[in-house]
Amino acid sequence: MSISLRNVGKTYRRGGMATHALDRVDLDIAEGEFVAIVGPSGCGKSTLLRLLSGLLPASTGEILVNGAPVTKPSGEMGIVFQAPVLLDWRSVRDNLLFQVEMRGLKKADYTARADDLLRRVGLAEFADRYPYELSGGMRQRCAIARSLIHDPVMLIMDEPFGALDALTREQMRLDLEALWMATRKTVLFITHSIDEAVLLSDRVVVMSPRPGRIERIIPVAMPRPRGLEGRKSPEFMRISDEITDIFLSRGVLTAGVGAGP
Amino acid sequence: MSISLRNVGKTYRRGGMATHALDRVDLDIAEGEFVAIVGPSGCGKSTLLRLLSGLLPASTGEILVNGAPVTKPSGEMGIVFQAPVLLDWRSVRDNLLFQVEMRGLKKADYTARADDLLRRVGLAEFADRYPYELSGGMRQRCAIARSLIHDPVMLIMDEPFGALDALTREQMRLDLEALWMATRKTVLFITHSIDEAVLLSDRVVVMSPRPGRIERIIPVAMPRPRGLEGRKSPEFMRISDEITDIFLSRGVLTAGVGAGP
Amino acid sequence: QDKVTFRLNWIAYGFHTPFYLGVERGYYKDEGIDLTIGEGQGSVRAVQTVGAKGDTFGLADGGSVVAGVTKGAPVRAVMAVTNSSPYALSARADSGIKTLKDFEGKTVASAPGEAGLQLLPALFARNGVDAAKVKVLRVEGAGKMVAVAEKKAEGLMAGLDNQSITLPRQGVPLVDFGYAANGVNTVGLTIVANEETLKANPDLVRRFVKATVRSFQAAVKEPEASIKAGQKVKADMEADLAMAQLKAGIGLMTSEASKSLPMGQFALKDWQDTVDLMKQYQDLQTDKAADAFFTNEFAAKSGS
Amino acid sequence: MGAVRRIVLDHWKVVATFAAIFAIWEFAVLALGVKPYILPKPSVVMTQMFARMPTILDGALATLQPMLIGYVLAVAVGVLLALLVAFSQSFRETLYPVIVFLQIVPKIAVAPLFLIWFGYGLLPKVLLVFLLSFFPIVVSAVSAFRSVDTDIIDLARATGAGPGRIFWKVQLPHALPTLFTGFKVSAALSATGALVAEFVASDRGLGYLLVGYSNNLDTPMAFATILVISIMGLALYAAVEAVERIAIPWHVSRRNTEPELSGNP
Amino acid sequence: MGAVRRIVLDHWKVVATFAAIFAIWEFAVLALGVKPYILPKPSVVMTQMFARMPTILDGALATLQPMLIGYVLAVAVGVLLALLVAFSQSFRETLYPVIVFLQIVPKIAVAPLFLIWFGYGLLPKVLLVFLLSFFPIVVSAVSAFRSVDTDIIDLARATGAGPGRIFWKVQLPHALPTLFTGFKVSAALSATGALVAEFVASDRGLGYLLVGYSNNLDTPMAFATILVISIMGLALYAAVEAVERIAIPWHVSRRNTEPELSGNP
Ligand SMILES: Nc1ncnc2c1ncn2[C@@H]1O[C@H](COP(=O)(O)OP(=O)(O)OP(=O)(O)O)[C@@H](O)[C@H]1O
Ligand SMILES: Nc1ncnc2c1ncn2[C@@H]1O[C@H](COP(=O)(O)OP(=O)(O)OP(=O)(O)O)[C@@H](O)[C@H]1O
Ligand SMILES: [Mg+2]
Ligand SMILES: [Mg+2]
Repeated sequence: MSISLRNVGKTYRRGGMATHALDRVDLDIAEGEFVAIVGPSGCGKSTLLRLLSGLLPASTGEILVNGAPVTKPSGEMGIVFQAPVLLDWRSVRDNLLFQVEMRGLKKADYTARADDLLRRVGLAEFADRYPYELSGGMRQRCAIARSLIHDPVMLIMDEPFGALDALTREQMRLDLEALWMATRKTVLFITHSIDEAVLLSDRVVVMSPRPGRIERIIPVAMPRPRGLEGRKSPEFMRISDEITDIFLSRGVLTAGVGAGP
Repeated sequence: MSISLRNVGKTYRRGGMATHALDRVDLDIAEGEFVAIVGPSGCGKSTLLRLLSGLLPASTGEILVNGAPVTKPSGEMGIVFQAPVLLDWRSVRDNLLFQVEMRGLKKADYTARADDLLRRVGLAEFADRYPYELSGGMRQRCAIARSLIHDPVMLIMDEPFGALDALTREQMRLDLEALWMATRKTVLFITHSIDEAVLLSDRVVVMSPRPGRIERIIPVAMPRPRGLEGRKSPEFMRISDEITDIFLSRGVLTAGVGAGP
Repeated sequence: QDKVTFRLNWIAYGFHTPFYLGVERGYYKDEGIDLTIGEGQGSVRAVQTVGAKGDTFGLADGGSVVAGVTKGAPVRAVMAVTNSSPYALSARADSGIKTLKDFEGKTVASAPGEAGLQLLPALFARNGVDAAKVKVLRVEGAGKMVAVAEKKAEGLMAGLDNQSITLPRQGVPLVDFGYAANGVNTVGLTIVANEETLKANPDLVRRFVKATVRSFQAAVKEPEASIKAGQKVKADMEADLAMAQLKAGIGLMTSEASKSLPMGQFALKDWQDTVDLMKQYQDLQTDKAADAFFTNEFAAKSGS
Repeated sequence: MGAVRRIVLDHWKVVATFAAIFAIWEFAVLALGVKPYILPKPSVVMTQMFARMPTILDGALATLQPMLIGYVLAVAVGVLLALLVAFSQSFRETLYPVIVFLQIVPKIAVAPLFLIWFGYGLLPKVLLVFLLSFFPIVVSAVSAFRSVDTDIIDLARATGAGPGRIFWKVQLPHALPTLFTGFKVSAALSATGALVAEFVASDRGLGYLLVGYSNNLDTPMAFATILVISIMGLALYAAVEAVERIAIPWHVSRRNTEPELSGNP
Repeated sequence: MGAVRRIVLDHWKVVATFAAIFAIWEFAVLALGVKPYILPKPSVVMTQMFARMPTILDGALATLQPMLIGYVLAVAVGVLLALLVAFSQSFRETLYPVIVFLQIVPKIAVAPLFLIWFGYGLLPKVLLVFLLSFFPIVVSAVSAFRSVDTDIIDLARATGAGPGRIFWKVQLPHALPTLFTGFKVSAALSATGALVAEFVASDRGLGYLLVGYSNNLDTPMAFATILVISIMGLALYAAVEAVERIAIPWHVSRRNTEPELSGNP
């Protein structure tokens, strides 16, 4: 699945107020490519996800998936939203199978796969629990498993590892890399972790603050698998520093003062 | 505000199922101390927060605040929950002032402070927006500002910076440190970031997986402010490595395989 | 056998039992009529359903027939069941009311919109009562009786075959001032049929009237048998009460003007009075003559 | 703002719909030759209504009073009962079944008794309107109060606030959308309530007029009366809806999220 | 499991409450010397009821049919209408006001017309029950269908599923709790509906019996009839609640989160 964004912009309006979230974004993602997006909070990353997936119409410009304009969600993507968005009334397993049911596939064909995915994300014991019985990180893992169950050709993930502890996060990153190497799905990966972006992607898209624009696109030419050792490669350091510098150039960190009296 | 946990345990039950979330936790937090908690997802950190704040009764053991057993929420704490939990029907500013109203204080006395806090977390422009108009990170910043508006004597924060980008996160850390140094509030800080835990706290509590126990308590004897440079100190490296080792010793990272076919 | 439905004017009570008696004894069958009797929800309703040909025949009081016909319902009264109106103004026996005049300064309970209430001014006018001095308390159905029993009102708008029997049985004896007996008569219960039926099948009407007259004659002779026939259909019909109702109804079958007529026939004067009273007191607007509402054609032919 | 224009536009459609219904009705009566005592033409109903406007208006005024008082009572008592039921287990186990039973007992059957117990004035009418319309409020309020997210309740409790304040600041606002469905259903019932009360006991009001008209087979006037009481009910309903619009501008169902559900025009 | 035991315990309290009410009633009638035609003793009501059981049962059977059919119709049509209103803007702007108007028109006033139009059979009764009870379902269902979280709708839409599937898998389950408040209110109304229908448009059933009994001032039997119709209504209500319990085990209001709101026993 290849994706092209041409001069895409998005403005949210309510009453007289407008929020200019995205401005003139041009980006091409090739079939089988792994692209990471980093950028400050509120720069329009989640908005971009919603535009790409066809959930929201762009205000300007054009979005093409495999050359055809996106008008509505296609169901070919696996999406991890920023919030877990689990269905209260379904058990953890049935939250995974939701994807299957919504696509009109046979549940029975996927239950084994669901249990396997749950095992991989460490939720095997919790398959029959309800979302409110999960911890924050467990919910997020459930959402990740859900995005994979129907074996989508493209993955869009919005900070999928945000609520995970360092170790689990590292493990999930390794798993994702392995998955990608095995299947070469097209992946768009939104993250706040510069490390993660560099370690996972073929290219890192760095965005500027609201209204979000593409500041720079940095190719990552590191051999795969980058695994645990990736952090030690000079290429990793160079790119991480480059991204950090872009961020720093925008706002100077102040050895700030807490809230007043 | 000082806190003592004596042999505290918690088991969730539904029907015949039980989840043993916390087991025999003993911990003392002195007045004015900054304690960080790290531990794998699902180890009971959020549960601990709910016990401490009086939202949930412990199954076993005893929790003392200033020597008195906790029976119900006291309102003296500032709490950042893991999810932002904003009130849909209130504007961003009014979400902050919610704390004030719930404590029966005069709203008018706090509006200036609310706007000041919103400015500090970068939401000044959004004071009159509704929660659904915020990005994930913006919601979390709103929740952080909300926990501070009533100038509580103690702060309990559950992954407050989880949804923030690297730069904002760093800035918020610096702000929190400055605030603490200026006011010496008692702080309990739950995080997934080992860096953050070490850079902020007087002691790091490392927890083991479910049922959650305290694995080790590591004092951090680094001078303050630790600021941006803290990461370079040898003490930081030593403690970070120690914590990472504890984590690693529990589960070996596998250069995993993605979800099956 | 013609299939025929007959709509009563009310829930089956004592005075309806002759119809059941007729069915039981095969009087209708003898006339080639396979009769189904349905209980009803008031005369107005019976006129409407017969007018809309939902039922072949119906039981309705003269006032409802007049109102229906003037509003365009294609119906006509084909047989008199009671030529006297059942309306009465009744008072508690212990209220000290001895004459209609005594109602001045007293309270009377009545259901809103009741026909008897609308004609009350006529009753008062003809008996020299100052209507302005009588207070009317409006309450529906059972509430009306309870108001009297509870002394919230001294009198009530009663039916001689209804409340005038029920209340005394609950330990509240009454004195009744019948409208008919006090110069305000309107036609009582009549059998109504659709005009179209009259034209298309006059023989059916004749046979129905004939069987009905026979039924009532039998009931007058053997009231117990009539009640028994009723009880067979309505198991919880109370024999005593039903008997009292039947007797009261039988007492209303003739009027001053129809005394000498055979059972089932109307007197033109009664209809004339009905129309005149309604014009004066019930805002009736019609230029139809009194004989436009009924016919004696069938009762006369079937008369014994 | 577009809101005003939108409301006007909405109303145009509504007016058009009703006009169409009346037209069809008029035409059907004409074409099928329906007799006026069975179903009068709307044009006749209107003419009659305007001809006897003073009588009708008098009746309407008399009916309005118990209808409004009864409704307000239903809202107040309904919400109160819902509170008791929602927040006290013992009330839920003892009082609620009684409330349900009270609702289910057909009030119309016991109405005459009310007269005897409470006299013949305004009180029994108000009570009937109240009894006929309070239940939807209780049911929806109970469900609303009890279904606040536990997260939000935790947030509120953590402030140390008492249950009263939590109720006012959290549960009530959260419950408002559901609460208003109850208010609206009740508003729609209160016109019927007032009418029933007057059927049973009254010497004025629309219900009283209606009984008279139907007894005299004056179907056009009966329809006129029904029309007027319905308009009164509609007005109350519209008022409640207006309050709803003001009270809950934030509700999801009112956010104009940009695209509607895919596949819907 | 504890559930069964809890239900039994619940019912004990309910039974006790009703027993208490009956006891007070009996005692009050005795102590105050209330006349039986005003308020009979419950013991008398019971005796009379059992004495004339066959009649009552006959009537109950006759009433049950329109009540159930009408209710089922109300549920089916109500949900359908709600769908149209919730998901089609043009329906919302044209159909909804008509529905509201239909609800507000006092059915009891138009009931006699039904009788003329549809005869004395089952149809007018079913229609009346339907008309009296469908509206709460529509209102609550519209509100329920329209208030699903946008997040959840996005999740559903992102699967590429059509609106039909989104409705079945997301909106309907999400709406169930609110939907059931409508079902319950309607269930409670349907007994009244059946009774009213029989008051004005029937020649059998409990409503019909009731008219007769009150006309004869047979208050004990009138009360017995009211009791029976109420019990029928209650049974329907309980059945709907049972279905609710099965259909939505997940709802917040059913989770037994450990402590209740602070400050509540
Ligand atoms: N309300 C609840 N009912 C049942 N089980 C629960 C509930 N809340 C939490 N748990 C269970 O308790 C355990 C600890 O949960 P908790 O939320 O405290 O974890 P945590 O340390 O905060 O994890 P995370 O870092 O993922 O947020 C988990 O196994 C979870 O499934
Ligand atoms: N539904 C909405 N209505 C109005 N404004 C919105 C809406 N959603 C997002 N915005 C605004 O658009 C901008 C971009 O939001 P978005 O959620 O895309 O940011 P983001 O890059 O994902 O941020 P974060 O990293 O904090 O999640 C923000 O300023 C936000 O306030
Ligand atoms: Mg985002
Ligand atoms: Mg947690």
